[in-house]
Amino acid sequence: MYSRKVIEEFTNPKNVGVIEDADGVGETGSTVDGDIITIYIKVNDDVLEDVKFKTFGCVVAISTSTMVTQLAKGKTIDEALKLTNKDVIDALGGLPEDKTRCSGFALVALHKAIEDYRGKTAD
Amino acid sequence: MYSRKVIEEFTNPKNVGVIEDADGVGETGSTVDGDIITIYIKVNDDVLEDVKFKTFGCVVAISTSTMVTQLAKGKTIDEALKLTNKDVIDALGGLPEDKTRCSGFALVALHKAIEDYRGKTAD
Amino acid sequence: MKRIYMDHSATTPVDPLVVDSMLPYFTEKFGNASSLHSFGQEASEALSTARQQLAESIGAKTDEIIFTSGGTESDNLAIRGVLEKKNSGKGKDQHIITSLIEHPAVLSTCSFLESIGYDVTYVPVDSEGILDMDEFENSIQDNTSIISIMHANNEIGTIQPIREISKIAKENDIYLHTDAVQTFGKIPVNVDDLGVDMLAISSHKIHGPKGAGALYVREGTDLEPFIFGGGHEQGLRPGTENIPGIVGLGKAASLAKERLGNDPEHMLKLRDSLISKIFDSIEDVQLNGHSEKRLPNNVNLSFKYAEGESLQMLLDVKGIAVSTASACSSKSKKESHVLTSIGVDTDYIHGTIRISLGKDNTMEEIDYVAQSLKESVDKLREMSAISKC
Amino acid sequence: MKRIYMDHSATTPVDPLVVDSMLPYFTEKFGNASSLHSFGQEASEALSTARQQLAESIGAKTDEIIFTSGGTESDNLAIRGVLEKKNSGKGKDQHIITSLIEHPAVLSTCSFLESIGYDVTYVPVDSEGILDMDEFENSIQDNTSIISIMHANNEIGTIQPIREISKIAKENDIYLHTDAVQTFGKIPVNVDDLGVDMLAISSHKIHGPKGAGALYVREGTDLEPFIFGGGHEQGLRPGTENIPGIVGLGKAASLAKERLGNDPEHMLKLRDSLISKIFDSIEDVQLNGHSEKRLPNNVNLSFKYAEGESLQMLLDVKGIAVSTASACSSKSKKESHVLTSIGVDTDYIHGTIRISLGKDNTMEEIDYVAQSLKESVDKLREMSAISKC
Ligand SMILES: Cc1ncc(COP(=O)(O)O)c(C=O)c1O
Ligand SMILES: Cc1ncc(COP(=O)(O)O)c(C=O)c1O
Ligand code: FES
Ligand code: FES
Repeated sequence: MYSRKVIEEFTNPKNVGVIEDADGVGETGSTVDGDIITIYIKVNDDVLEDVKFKTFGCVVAISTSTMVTQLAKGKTIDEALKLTNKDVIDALGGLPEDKTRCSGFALVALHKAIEDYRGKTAD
Repeated sequence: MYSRKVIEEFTNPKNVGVIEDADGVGETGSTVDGDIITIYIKVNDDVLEDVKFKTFGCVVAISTSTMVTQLAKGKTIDEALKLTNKDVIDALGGLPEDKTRCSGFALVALHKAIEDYRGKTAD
Repeated sequence: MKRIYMDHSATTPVDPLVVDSMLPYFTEKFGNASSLHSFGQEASEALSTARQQLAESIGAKTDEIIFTSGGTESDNLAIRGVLEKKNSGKGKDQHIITSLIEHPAVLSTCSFLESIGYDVTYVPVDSEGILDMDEFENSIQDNTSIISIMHANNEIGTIQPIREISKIAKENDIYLHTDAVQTFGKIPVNVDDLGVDMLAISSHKIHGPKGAGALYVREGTDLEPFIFGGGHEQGLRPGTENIPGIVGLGKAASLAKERLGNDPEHMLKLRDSLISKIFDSIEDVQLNGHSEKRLPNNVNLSFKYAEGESLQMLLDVKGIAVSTASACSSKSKKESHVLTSIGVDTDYIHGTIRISLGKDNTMEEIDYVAQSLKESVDKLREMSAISKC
Repeated sequence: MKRIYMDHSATTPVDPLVVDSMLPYFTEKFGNASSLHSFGQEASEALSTARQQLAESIGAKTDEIIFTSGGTESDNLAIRGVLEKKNSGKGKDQHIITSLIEHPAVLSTCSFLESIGYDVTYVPVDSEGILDMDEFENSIQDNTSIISIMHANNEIGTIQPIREISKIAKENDIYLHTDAVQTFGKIPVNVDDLGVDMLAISSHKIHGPKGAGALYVREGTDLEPFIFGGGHEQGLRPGTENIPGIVGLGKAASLAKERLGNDPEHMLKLRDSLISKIFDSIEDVQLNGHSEKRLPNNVNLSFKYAEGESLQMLLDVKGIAVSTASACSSKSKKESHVLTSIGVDTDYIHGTIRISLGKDNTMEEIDYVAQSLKESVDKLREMSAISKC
């Protein structure tokens, strides 16, 4: 049901953790839904120097979280914003069809983190 | 489904045939029903000296026919009239429950043959 | 005693290759296909493979295959699934067209539906068992929801003109279901060539295991389940999937497709040889069904003056398994509705047997059967009170 | 990697003795049980033997066993069979009582029946999953036709007081059906002790093959079939009988009965050891279901801060097969209706797994599973954004 790649990423997730002095933090989900994804970013010269996550949720929630952090890390903010749901799914070698909606949550958290960063720097 | 005894009697029926100068003949069934049993008797001194049958019909029809002739042969008419459906079924080692109704046809044919004989001798 | 099985329309031995394909799924890969873990995934992969095999064998897409417990359930699902579908808006003011010679799986379903308020037309057939096309066309109503006509009859082997029936169904925008339980593996069965919306298959008739079947459901055909439970088989057939059974069905289907070039021809040769041997040696016998539009493995014969069950039993004693159309029951001799519908004479109707060949029958067996049949018919006629009437 | 299967409530491996008992019926004794010839008689004898084995194992008479394709079909037949029986005179003005925590085979059947006009009461359960007896008794109406309460729940393993329920059913002259799919083979199941009129069994849960099941129907219980076709199984279940499947079910049932003295005790020991190991090593965990009235093989746990599917998957990677109650779907996370009904906390509900033991599990496996579970929970909590909330 899950691709080999999904299981691999899920079992050995990269970038797990909190960035204590994060420049931006974004969260999606709720305890009621049973999925909560938090993404932390550290920005340097418009580049996402570090991206980390903390996720409570299912296999899709965790594997998309780690994949989004990996895809975003090292990219400029504009590049990161261009990442699509499809990019995440493709990087995971596909997701079961009935999970595609959920696959967007991690990306939304990233976007929220970037918004948070922009909100702060706009001050 | 059928007992070994039924199959044996059915496969090697005794007393098949017509008694050309029968003292009594009895028939049950119809072509529409698909079962026709004819029983012929030869009576000597109130004893059924010979009993024969011709039957078109199913396994039950044939095996009860031959069994009735065997049971009746050598008996006095009164003894023969005392034969019951149960006697026939028992002698056959049992019959499937849903065939017990049909099992009586051959006996009825015997009774008719005896009636026929009595009718004739009463004349 | 060597036994000869010639009752393949009743059921078939499972092909050893099919048994082999099933075995791992009992003790090793025994998972529930709904489970996420590795055991479950093995089962769900097996299910996909079987679905693909079956789909390919009838020219369908994998999504169009619903696995069931057998042919009976498939027929029930097809007819009731269409009628009971929600939002049809029509309620019980719906009409069903079927034929007088369908299998009880269809006929009993229709009479149940009639009893709860649906309207059913049973179209008659001619003396060879072919649907009366005029009556069929005339029976179509504005509220006709489904037409269910079998591909070939299980007793007399007559093959219906499903393609023509399909044209008429399409013109009138009515779903067409066909019961292909007897045809699959014997004549080509392709859902697009036939133009059907639904098609029923039974595993045990094609050298697959008993307890498995399938319903082909053309994409876009709106069905409701008629058994309720978990959401298996696209919500149309709940219950833990019978993985070994379905694996066996998939394998049997692909073998049947592969062998379609050889087996039916072989059976046809045996069939025609048997028929001519019987007609050469026995008098007062008739072949029921169609001379050409006939399953390659079906021989349905009626003998005057020799009762069917007795004939069958005498053959059984000689090690030969065939079936009889008329079955004795406590109340009265039940006549086959198929033989009655094609108008078989009363003199003949009770003396009917069906010989249905399989791919492994041989010409030697045919000789023995023809010979045994003659002996048995002679013996019964000898015994019969009406043989000289 | 050695794999450890602890999902026996989903399905079980078929016992090798059961497979052996089935094998002859695929290729040698492959007849159709309705056929009169020797092949058919072999099949029908096998059917009788299996019926006897099953009947004996639950204290029933052979005539009271109806073979089906599985537990789902048995549940459908019980409930719909009673309601749809002809001449009930009541029509759709009939009432059904069931519980909130039944298997979908019962719940979906009931909601279908509701949708076509029947009246259904879903009786709640307490926080350990035991039926609320007061509400149950109060729910009885003059037109209540059937009560369907499961013997034990498939998720949390709670065993219902069927005998007490039966007393009330009898006082009110209402048929009682119980779904014993999870209890048979784990605790004693005797139809007279339980006092039920109908009882559903599924073969693949007791080391029998998938695709077979049975419904016990007490003599005198008036049922209608809900699948239509030939008159098999006393007219209640048409379709060519799945002989190998039924033979396997019969064998599995008699083995289950035989082993009732040993297997459950073994599972109970493993179960209690596993529970105590987990509670000793992991914090923020709760056991769902009843502490005593519980299946000997059921462990249903909820972990705070660790999601069920993820937990299950981490265990799967370690070769351990367990199941999760909450399944992800496209629309929203579907919560188990059972966990909701017993009022499991939101903090816990998404972190639920079910470990269901089998007779062949070992204490060594229990140690490994307890250890792996701790590691996996730790790992997920480490990763979880809410573990410190
Ligand atoms: C034409 C036809 N339809 C349906 C069936 C029922 O199939 P099954 O026995 O698999 O339920 C049969 C066989 O009995 C059949 O010959
Ligand atoms: C309690 C209960 N009832 C019914 C069923 C359905 O049985 P089956 O899968 O054999 O249809 C199951 C198993 O899935 C079950 O656990
Ligand atoms: S339910 Fe898991 S991400 Fe949606
Ligand atoms: S039908 Fe054969 S004796 Fe009645």
